[in-house]
Amino acid sequence: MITEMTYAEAARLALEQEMERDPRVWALGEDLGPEGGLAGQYRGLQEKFGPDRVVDTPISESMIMAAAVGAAVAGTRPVAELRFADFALCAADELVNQAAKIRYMFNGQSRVPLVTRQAVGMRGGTAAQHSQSTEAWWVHIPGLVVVTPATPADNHGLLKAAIRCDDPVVYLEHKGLWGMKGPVDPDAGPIPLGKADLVRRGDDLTLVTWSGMRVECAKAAEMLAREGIAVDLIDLRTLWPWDREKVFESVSRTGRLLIAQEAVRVGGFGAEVAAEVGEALWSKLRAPIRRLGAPRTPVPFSLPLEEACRVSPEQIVAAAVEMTKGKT
Amino acid sequence: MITEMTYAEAARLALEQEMERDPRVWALGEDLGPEGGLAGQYRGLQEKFGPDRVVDTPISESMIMAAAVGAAVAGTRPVAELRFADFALCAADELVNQAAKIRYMFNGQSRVPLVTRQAVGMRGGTAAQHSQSTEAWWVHIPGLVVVTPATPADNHGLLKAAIRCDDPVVYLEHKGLWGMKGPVDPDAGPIPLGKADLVRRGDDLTLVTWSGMRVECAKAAEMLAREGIAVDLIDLRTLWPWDREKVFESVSRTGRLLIAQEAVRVGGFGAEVAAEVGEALWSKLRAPIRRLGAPRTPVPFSLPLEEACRVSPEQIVAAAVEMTKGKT
Amino acid sequence: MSRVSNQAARVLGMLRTMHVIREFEEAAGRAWHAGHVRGSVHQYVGQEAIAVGVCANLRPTDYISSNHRGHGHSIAKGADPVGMMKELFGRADGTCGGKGGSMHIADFSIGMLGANGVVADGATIAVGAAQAIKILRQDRVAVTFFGDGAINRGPLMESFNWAKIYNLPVLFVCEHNGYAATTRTADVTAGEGFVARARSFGIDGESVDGNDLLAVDAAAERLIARIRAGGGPAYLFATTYRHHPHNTRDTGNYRTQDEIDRWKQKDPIARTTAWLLSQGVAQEEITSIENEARALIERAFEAALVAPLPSPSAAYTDVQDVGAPQ
Amino acid sequence: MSRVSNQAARVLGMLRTMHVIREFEEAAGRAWHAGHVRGSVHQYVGQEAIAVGVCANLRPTDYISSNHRGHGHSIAKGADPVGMMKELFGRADGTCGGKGGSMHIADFSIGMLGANGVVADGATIAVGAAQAIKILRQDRVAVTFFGDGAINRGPLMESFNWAKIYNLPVLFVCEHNGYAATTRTADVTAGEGFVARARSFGIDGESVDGNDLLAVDAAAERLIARIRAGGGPAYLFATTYRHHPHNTRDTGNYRTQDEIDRWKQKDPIARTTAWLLSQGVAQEEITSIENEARALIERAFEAALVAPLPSPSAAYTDVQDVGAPQ
Ligand SMILES: Cc1ncc(C[n+]2csc(CCOP(=O)(O)OP(=O)(O)O)c2C)c(N)n1
Ligand SMILES: Cc1ncc(C[n+]2csc(CCOP(=O)(O)OP(=O)(O)O)c2C)c(N)n1
Ligand SMILES: [Mg+2]
Ligand SMILES: [Mg+2]
Repeated sequence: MITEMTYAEAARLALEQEMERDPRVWALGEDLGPEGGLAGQYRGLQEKFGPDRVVDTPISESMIMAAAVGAAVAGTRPVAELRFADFALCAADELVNQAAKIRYMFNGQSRVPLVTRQAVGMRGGTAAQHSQSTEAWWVHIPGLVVVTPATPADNHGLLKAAIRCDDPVVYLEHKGLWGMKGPVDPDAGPIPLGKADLVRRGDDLTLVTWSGMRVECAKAAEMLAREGIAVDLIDLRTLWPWDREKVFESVSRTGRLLIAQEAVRVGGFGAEVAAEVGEALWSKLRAPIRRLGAPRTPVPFSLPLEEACRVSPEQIVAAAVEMTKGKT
Repeated sequence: MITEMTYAEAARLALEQEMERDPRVWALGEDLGPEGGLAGQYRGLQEKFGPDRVVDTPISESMIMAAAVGAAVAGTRPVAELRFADFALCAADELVNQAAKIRYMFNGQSRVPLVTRQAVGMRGGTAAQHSQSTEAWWVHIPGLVVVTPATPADNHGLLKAAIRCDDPVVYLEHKGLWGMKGPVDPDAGPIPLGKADLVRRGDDLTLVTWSGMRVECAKAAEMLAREGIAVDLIDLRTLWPWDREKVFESVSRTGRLLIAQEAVRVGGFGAEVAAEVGEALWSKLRAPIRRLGAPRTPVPFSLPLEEACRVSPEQIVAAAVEMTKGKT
Repeated sequence: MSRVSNQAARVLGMLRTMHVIREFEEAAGRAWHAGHVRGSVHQYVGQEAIAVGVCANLRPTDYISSNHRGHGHSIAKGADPVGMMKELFGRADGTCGGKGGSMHIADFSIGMLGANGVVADGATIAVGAAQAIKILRQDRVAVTFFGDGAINRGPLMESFNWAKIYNLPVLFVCEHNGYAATTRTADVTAGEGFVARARSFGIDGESVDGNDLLAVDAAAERLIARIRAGGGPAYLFATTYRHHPHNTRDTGNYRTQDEIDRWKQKDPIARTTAWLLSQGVAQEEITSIENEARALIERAFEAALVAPLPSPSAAYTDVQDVGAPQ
Repeated sequence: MSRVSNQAARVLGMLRTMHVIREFEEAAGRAWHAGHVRGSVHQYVGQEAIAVGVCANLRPTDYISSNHRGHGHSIAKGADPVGMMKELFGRADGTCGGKGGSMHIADFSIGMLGANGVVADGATIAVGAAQAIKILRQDRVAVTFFGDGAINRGPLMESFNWAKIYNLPVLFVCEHNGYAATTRTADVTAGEGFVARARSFGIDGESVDGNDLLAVDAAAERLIARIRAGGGPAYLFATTYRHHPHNTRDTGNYRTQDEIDRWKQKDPIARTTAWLLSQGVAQEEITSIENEARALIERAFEAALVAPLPSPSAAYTDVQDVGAPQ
């Protein structure tokens, strides 16, 4: 029965269901028990499953990730909570040099079925060390799957899929979405990894996005519709692998691609999408592909500064309008 | 007087000269004294400047980077040797969350004039944990300068520039180039950061590269010349900031851009160049922009596997030939 | 004042700073709850004696570094509370121009190298600063403040080894308040904790009641003198308690009211006040100090409320010289 | 054999393994210098008693993890030297299909979870494996081997805390050979080193002469029994020496010939041999073991030389299920 719940609650439910389903699934991280996670996404799970399966850890990010790696190769399916994506850098070696490479280096003798959750994005003044959007790094690392849910239902279904995945998954929840409500079918199964969500249909322009920026894009698409510009809004949901098929089909139809991301524009994942589409659909494009993203600055604290680093619906609209000028 | 020396010797000379010039410059890392660096690039410097200015450290990558950060804000100019770029991941937090953000977060009260040297690339069977090319990560991080020297002369002049830079510089030497010989003017000053090197001129196609791949590109350009295809070969040298001007001028002229990198193609720096050029020079392109890079796999050990992950001159030639088919 | 001892006069000065910190923190909390401050605020209330007792033994040229709970350290080292309050309010003339906020306050003019949003990283940076002191042959020391939660992070442990092998002039101040966010540190800390670890690296120091200002001051004096004399790194382990939840977003429901009440009995300000009275300092003098502190922070609050916000274009400055955003 | 004690028979078996390791390492070194092996090779010669003495007390279901100097640990745990030699030669039927090479040998079929190219990371992974053992309520232990250089890495120190607070079944084996690559570890290690650090986390254990096979075996037996009984983590600190340079690329010129010679006097194989002779084991028996080992490794070498290389397309397999390279 479809229920209204928040993005955080949906993830909590998914984890609870997966832990019930598979006794090998467990979670570890700081403050999971007493706090229940930054946004309550672990609330009650330690009471239910005990402190050996919902493990409160010391502030030891390297060991959180390494324990997950070791426990994954030894037959369990850990969910390693890193809280802020920024702190996950304290465990970059364990994630990149170990989790991502073990299956390959050892010729498939072992898989590394772990999920690492790393909250990304700005949330009202979280400033330079608690706001980064780091997806581009992980997409560049062979061996990793990268998932960026943007709705409660997706945070339910994609977390299930991530936990059932036999390879390491970097699961990036957006802090700004924790409180967002939406319909979730508690009985729904996993959402296949690598499948984008076509949020809205329109033939004038393809707007590709993921994570928190989906919200701004939906607003922009609405505004554009009022101006007579119909966009295909695609939420990629999984960045590696990303749904080339859906994006290519859409751009083949619209001839125009605009990519909007919250992360720093330079070297962001949008560049990969732009480069790939630019190469594959060269002859079908009616306008240059454009990318919107944050300027190459750390995230500032004060509101007007933070806003100067955010991509707004208005900017998306302006870019789309420019791209579709004189559209045929 | 111009002298023939190796890439490693050129860097050694530059560091020695900078240490003589400025008593605030010092170096730290593992095995700098007894070993003189992986390729002798620190040889003799500890004898000359003493163990407080050429510091042998424990295996403590976090502290190597953090000490450099702390010592940089406290008035010195450290050169933090991380040996392999892979191990630099053990210090990703200190580099990204501290070095890169301090000047900004503190509103310019302090700068962080450090250089971190991280050898990249494959060198004959170095395998998954000693072979990564990580430039794309650092380019994505606001606050960092990213330098990738590819010749002895550049390793001399760019290291000088990096040491004199007031902001943190990620200095990526390529392991495969250590032994490469070339002419160096020992009295030459720093090479300006952000200026590409036009290695070879030709109007049919622009071939953009950096780091170790410059060698393969030069071979490819030679082969292409024999087939009547003239390429502009551009070695970017600095990836952030990169020389948009030179690349744009070239592509405006050739109408064709091929990018070759050793790093994993997906999410690599080549995507940024492709996306930027694709957007800015849309109307001038005569063919889709193409990128060559490693497949999205960890680096394997055995020769035939490693070769399957390398971009070869033959591949570059094949792509260039395809792109220039029926050239006008 | 003339009738009290030199020691009492010194302590009175420290009490003044403690009051400023406490008023600052209470006002910051109110401002956050009123929506004037973005992000979150980690209050130092209850721990003031540590920052104040240590920093009273430092010179302006000495360095300190701090963590997420950094307001007290900054004020104790001499940062201007008005500029700091403006920073919390995200104002253009805040200590960091509004770019940093509560967790990223630094004031290099008085040797405050920065609060830090990453647990333990302030400490590792201080050790690096101490290495610069050594290389430049300066007459300075570096002091770093961190919590009992930080001691399980590898980089901090690397920093103990590092400070000792290079014999660096650094004081490690561990503020043991029993909690790392919502987790009891006793539950996640093996062995006897910080002191045993520091000692295993050959680092000596002292353990004090962190709510006893005089004890902190005296221990810091001894340790800093030893460091200045070239004795190498030392530690100060101070047991204390934070009166408030971890930060303004935290409910604090993992601690009993009883525990909180017991610790409030040991409030460092009340204890310092009692001592001063016992030394013959007049109650009025103490009250006037308290009032002054309150008035100062009220002015800071008012000033912050009306100070101008930064212009959006400031977001693009001071990133880097080469390759700065257009 | 029938006339020697059970103990002597056991030691004879261990000697056999030590010889296999030594022959393997010498052959690997020759193969590298002859250009058959890419990358570099870190030889275990001189340290064999540690791997062998410890692993003799393990079951096939127990786990070990290792570091860059991992051949000895793998062989001691039961990995096939022929497959390993083929791996060093980059052959398709090497232990890891030629994908790993010398520094990345794993054999999950006998509980060998992997050598490791990143110092200390093998240890942190073993601690994670021990956590899985606890969660799955299995009757296994995990053992990790690391060097004296590794003890200054933060993640390893985090792992001591971690193993202790969760009471995990893990044995930390520190092989103290005096050097981290070309650096004397005494110069960069503060305090009394590994044992003091482990103890500061409440971890107990034993220190042994790592060149004394019987001492290693006996200590490992006691410690592993205690761990199996639920006693939580323990350490084994073994002092030893590597006869060869750090790896095949290293010149080794930071050590004096005198130092090397002194340590060669304490060669663990010679010592074990002497002990066996003193126990009445016949010289011929020992010689035949040695010859067997040599023959085995010669066969491995020959087999590796002619084994097929992997096909290039194997480079693209076993990356990941979802999103694998085309
Ligand atoms: C590396 C890292 N991990 C986790 C956090 C989240 N975090 C912020 S403060 C804190 C607790 C710190 O406890 P302690 O060091 O005792 O300082 P206290 O808050 O008690 O003053 C945690 C876990 C962080 N900021 N950095
Ligand atoms: C994190 C990391 N830093 C540096 C290195 C380079 N390195 C490889 S082995 C080694 C020395 C290790 O010494 P020790 O742990 O004592 O082991 P031993 O070689 O003596 O067996 C170093 C510095 C590495 N592999 N990983
Ligand atoms: Mg605390
Ligand atoms: Mg060693």
